[in-house]
Amino acid sequence: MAKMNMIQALNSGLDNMMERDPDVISFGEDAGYFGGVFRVTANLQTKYGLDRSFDAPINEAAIMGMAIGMAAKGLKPVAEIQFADYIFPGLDQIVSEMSRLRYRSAGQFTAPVVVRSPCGGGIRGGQTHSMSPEAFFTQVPGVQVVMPSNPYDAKGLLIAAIESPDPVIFFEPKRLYNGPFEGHSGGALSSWGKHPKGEVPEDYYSLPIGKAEVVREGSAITIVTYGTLVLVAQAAAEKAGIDAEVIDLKTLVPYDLETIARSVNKTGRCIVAQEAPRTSGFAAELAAQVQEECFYALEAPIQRVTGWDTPYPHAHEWAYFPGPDRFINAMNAVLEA
Amino acid sequence: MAKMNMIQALNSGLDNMMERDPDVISFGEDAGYFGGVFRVTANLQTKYGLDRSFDAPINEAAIMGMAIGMAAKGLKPVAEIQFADYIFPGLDQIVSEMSRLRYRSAGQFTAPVVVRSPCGGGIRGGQTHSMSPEAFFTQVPGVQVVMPSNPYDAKGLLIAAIESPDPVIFFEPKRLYNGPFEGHSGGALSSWGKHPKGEVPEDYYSLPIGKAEVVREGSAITIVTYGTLVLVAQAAAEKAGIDAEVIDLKTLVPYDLETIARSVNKTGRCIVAQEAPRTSGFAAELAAQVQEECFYALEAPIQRVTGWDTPYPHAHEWAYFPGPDRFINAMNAVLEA
Amino acid sequence: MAHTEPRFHVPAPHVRPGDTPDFSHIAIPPAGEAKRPATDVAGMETRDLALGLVRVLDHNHQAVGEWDPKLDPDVLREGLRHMVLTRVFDDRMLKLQRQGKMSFYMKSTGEEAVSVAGAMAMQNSDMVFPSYRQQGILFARGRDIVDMMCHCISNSRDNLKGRQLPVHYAWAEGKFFSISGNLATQLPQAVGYAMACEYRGDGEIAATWIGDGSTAEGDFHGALVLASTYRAPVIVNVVNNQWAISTFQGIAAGEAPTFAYKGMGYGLASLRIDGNDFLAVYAATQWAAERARAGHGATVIEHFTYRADAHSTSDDPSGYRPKGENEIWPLGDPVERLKQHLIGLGEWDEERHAALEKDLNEMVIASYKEAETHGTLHDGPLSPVESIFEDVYAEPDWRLRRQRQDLGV
Amino acid sequence: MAHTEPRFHVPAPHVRPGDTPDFSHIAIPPAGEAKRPATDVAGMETRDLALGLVRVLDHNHQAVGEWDPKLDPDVLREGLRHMVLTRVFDDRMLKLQRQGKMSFYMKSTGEEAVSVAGAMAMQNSDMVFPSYRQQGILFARGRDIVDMMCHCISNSRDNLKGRQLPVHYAWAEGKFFSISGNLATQLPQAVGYAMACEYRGDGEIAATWIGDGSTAEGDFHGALVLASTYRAPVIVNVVNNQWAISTFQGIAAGEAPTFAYKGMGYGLASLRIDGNDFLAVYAATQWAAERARAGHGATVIEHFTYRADAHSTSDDPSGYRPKGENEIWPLGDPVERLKQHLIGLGEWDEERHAALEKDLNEMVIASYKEAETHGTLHDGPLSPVESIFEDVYAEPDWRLRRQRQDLGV
Ligand SMILES: Cc1ncc(C[n+]2csc(CCOP(=O)(O)OP(=O)(O)O)c2C)c(N)n1
Ligand SMILES: Cc1ncc(C[n+]2csc(CCOP(=O)(O)OP(=O)(O)O)c2C)c(N)n1
Ligand SMILES: [Mg+2]
Ligand SMILES: [Mg+2]
Repeated sequence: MAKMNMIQALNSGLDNMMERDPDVISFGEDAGYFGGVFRVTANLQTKYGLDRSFDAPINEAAIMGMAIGMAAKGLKPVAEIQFADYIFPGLDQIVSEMSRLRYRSAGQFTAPVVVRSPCGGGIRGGQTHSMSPEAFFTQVPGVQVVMPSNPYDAKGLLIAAIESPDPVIFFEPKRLYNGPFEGHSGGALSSWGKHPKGEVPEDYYSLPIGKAEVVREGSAITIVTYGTLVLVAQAAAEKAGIDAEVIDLKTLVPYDLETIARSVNKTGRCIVAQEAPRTSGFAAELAAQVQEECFYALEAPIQRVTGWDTPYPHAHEWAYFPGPDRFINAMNAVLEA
Repeated sequence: MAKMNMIQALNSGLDNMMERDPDVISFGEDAGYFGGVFRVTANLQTKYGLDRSFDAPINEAAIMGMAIGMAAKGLKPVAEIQFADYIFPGLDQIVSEMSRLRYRSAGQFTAPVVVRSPCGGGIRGGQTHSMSPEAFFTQVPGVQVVMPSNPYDAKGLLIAAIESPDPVIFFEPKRLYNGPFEGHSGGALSSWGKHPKGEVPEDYYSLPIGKAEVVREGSAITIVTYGTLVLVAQAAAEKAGIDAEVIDLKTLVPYDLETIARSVNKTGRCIVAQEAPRTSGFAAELAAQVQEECFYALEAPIQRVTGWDTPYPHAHEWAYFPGPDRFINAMNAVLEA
Repeated sequence: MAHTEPRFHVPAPHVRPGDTPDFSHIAIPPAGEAKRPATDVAGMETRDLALGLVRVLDHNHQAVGEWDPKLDPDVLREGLRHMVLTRVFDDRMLKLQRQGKMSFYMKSTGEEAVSVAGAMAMQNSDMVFPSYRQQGILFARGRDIVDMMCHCISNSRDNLKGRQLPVHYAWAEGKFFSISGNLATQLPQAVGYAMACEYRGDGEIAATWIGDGSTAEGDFHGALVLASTYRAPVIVNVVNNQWAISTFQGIAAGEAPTFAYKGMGYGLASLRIDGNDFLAVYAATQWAAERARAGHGATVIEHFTYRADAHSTSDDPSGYRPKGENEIWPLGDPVERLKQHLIGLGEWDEERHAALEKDLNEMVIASYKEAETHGTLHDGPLSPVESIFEDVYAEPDWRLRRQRQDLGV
Repeated sequence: MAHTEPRFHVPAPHVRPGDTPDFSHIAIPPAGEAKRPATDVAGMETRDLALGLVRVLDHNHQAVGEWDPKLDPDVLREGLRHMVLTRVFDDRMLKLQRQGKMSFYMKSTGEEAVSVAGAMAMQNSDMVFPSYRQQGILFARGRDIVDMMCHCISNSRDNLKGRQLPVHYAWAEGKFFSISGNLATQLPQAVGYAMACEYRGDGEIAATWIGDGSTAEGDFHGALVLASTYRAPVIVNVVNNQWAISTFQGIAAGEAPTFAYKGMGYGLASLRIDGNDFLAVYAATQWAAERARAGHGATVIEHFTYRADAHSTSDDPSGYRPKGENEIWPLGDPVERLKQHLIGLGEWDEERHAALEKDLNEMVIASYKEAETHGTLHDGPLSPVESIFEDVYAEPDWRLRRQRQDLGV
């Protein structure tokens, strides 16, 4: 066991897999020699060679397409999109190709690519370095969508993603790269070293895709979320002294409905939360499904805690970010309902 | 008044606007000389010249980018994407540029482009000529999303879209181009000429963006949907003899929550329906919002009637398509709940 | 209302419906003129070839010049057979589509040399990433014709389980990649695959095909950037059949002198060839394959040809181009040209040709009969309904299991 | 574990950190050599210019050859002033960013001629679609410096209401389009805008700038296809500063001889010029603008330059390239070269230059003081919080009205 931040944990996961399997290769813009602008792929080129960790041209469609072709030949490409905001030029290759190759060829060809991309705000990145575009992918049959909230999960899930026979869109909440985050803009950055999920085995291990985790037990209300907001929700419950159960989804597609339903059937109240704009975000899917699944257990409407229906502003990013106060307001509203 | 099918109605709307406003121009792949593979832009080149109705290269990103630049200069571009399935190469220009130009420039520049695109299945188009990708757009702050279900609305809304100061993604359910459709694969195509909404004024008129319409009154259950499924839902209610109220949303963003809530508060039961795959589709947004808004009026869980979480199959498209039987099953389930 | 003069330039073809077909503006250099450089030539040195037109068969149907691949008559006859079969198959399928037997069809008439000679000049172990108009490859690689038909009528034997539109074949065994309906997406995929071949060191290469109109897509550029940067062993075939549905090639080409010349911008070896000349296609592909296999990187080949028929069964070209163009198209018909070449060599004759056509026609008709024994689109049997939930993922997750239940299958 | 030899080709720069800086592999033709064709020359005729390097200022800082734009010394002094101001501004903003006054900054050090001379050779009524490294245009067009700073510190006077990252300016009055964080997207937009200029017939044109790395994007290709097809009056400037963050230009270029040469694939006029030579940039832009305005279409200009500093304040180049490269970069420093040219002309001297630098420095410092009176990022005042709900649409719909209420503002 070692103390790792999320960057180190991801790097370690890549390292383990590249060591174990010569078919695993990693590439992306600035992801080769330099090791990525967030250093997730640091040292891999030195260790595994120019052809297993290399720089790609700035063309996200080409990066996705190249990865698909390599995967079709049996390699296991792990392609980095430098910021999730920049995944859109490559979206067609994901939506129309990667996701459907197995289906349209009736299993003759597959494209088990892992697309790694840092997402989310809270780093003063402005509207083009802050997006959480997961709902563009959760609606695409054929891809799995993963978003961890801590170093331990990040490594275990990345390894599982690389081993998955299906394409995986793997979002890394960049606000959590260097430390946990409780949603207070001013608050000093705490360190993963002090967090139990900052304890990460150096060796190979994997965590199941499709399994959520109850990260805080409670009986008054269920909060279902993923990524950065898992920590924010926990902090908000703590701060407000509300007996909230917090579920870290980890996998968005396929999401762990069983764990969610068990909790909501117990608490009778539910909040679903996402950092992305409100309308048509992934929280809508969760709310739609939970009300169908747990209708008779629900004592209050499911509330959504989300970003606003605006681009991510720069100066006022804390007015956009769904921080602890928005969680507390929502919890109070749901409890009072 | 004339009898028009949806193609003729759209063509007439374009014609009216090009006649009234020299800044309105139309382009797209095969949309110039030939007048579009579905003939929506027929005769416009002859009438208005090569520079107001022209063929574009096969590059959807370039088409969107060109439209943005033209709009920034004050023109009113109406750009056709030949099939909604092919909008993805242009998605970045829509999500990152068109939708945000007003915001990021604080109103100094705007891009009021209209993006027209035929969507939906039921024409044996296979997975790449059948998509309903509206939920990729409903989550994008800064664009409006419209989908009419008949010739009269199509023309009035297209004119409103061209006049909108905001970008509008205008989806045309191609299954309805030539006639109404009740969801029976084998059924003979009936004609718009016999349908009241096939009566279309030849002159300019516009319908408000953001307003839904109750197209069938009822008191037992509310069905909220848009596009092709509006007709299917009506037919299903008719067939099953269920006193369902059917709401044709027409505008998805911003959707008419008031009309929906009024109905659900009356009926106490609700179905939301879309042709797209189930997970994270636009119906999830509707369900999430309706349960929040009308929680205490709801007597049963809101059901979603949707396509499956698969690509649109070719041979078995009627097993994928949410036809009348799926509506009837859902209505019965909601009524019995 | 209309300005007489458009306020910005919009290119238009020389002739439109009602006009007399006319190709006099197209310069056709004589066969045999083009030099054949060594296969390790620097990409930039191929400029003349990118601007010229490699032709082997002259107007007397004789093979001339450095590019003559000097093929054995058996190989030529095999090529002729595949091309005739491609045409016969296409013609039959069109008829069947018109009879309502399938939802859609796309012919490759006039472009048979592009796919057949291209496939024959490669190894069968090389992966191909075609567009929807290279069915000739399947014949060249010996795909079972009944299987092809079963796909086109989406019946129970369709190896794609009825999931794809007709002609969107996929055939892993024959190293024929799954055809996408989305244009140009196969290009960066082909490059990635080719890089993986080098990574594996198995001596395989990849080839891909794209239409003139589709070269405008971003993926065309992205693929050439990749191919150039990583020196990938891939052949990028641009099939310039001069039309993209109703849109003439000038909308994609703009002021570009040729499509091959686009390859020069990436420093890639680039050839423009007579796409209706079996020998030219064979020779150019052979050259590019040798170059790729030897580690000298990618080649862009523009096949100059003409889409002799409609874009697809959904299209009627009489709305946008004059009738009769194909008859005066100066590069002629690829089948006829190879046939005459073989006759000129004394290796073929009209009788044998007529017999071949007859045999293949009968074979195709018989094959279709057999195909129908496995079901038809309208009356089935099709692939089982529940198969629509398979292959979305390696294993269906709870959503798909539930949905299958909901459908009651 | 690592193969000594990569199994496929991955280009790498000549030198890496620890190595001695070395540009000896770069051929620098003498100034004055390039021919200046008429502005209506066919695009294809510019091949030598696309492969060469248009240079006006020679090693003695004298203007030589056909491309000398023969500018009035007043114009040269104005250009010098804008370039010095750009640099002084950049340096100050970097310091302020290091002090935490703004979240982010991007300098244009070493590339000032590209933007300043480019802007000066156009009309102020021509729309520019820059990337994030052409702030020089703003100085050349006389933007208020306090306004620029207010944007960079996102305070209450930021004309973008705090919505954009610093340096992502937008200034409609100065015909300076909104800068996007998404690379290359501005290119097809610029072409569309230019087409609309022709449509309007107002004699305006458009120009856009893109980095070497970003030319790999599909939008670069899409824009050149459009520009070529519709003969749009647009100037596409490729700023080849040889780096894309940590990635050397070879990853985007591959085997392409130059970035300008890419324009040839579209039949566009294409020039490769010394981007650190104010006169060359001015002359090339003037040529391209005249060509565009006369209806002869677009020009691609590769500005060969060197990114003298870090990519942004988030970057440290010592991790990927040797220190000291800038000092030996053979095309020198654009400010120094224009200064020496003016001195050689007897129109400038060291004292005046020192005074200019001092004045501009003081002006920038004073401007910053004034800017802070309108607020700072950390202590405000900022744009009112409720402004985050404005300008999403022309009018906020019910969702935004509700959300504003939810936020309680
Ligand atoms: C991304 C995308 N955009 C548009 C289409 C619609 N479409 C299908 S074929 C075609 C024309 C293609 O022409 P070309 O590339 O010349 O190929 P050809 O049909 O001539 O072989 C178009 C526009 C598509 N299939 N995919
Ligand atoms: C679509 C997109 N992909 C990736 C990025 C991240 N990114 C920002 S700047 C940059 C490098 C750009 O290099 P270049 O085009 O050479 O411009 P320069 O910074 O040298 O001026 C990258 C990869 C982005 N902003 N947008
Ligand atoms: Mg074509
Ligand atoms: Mg650069």
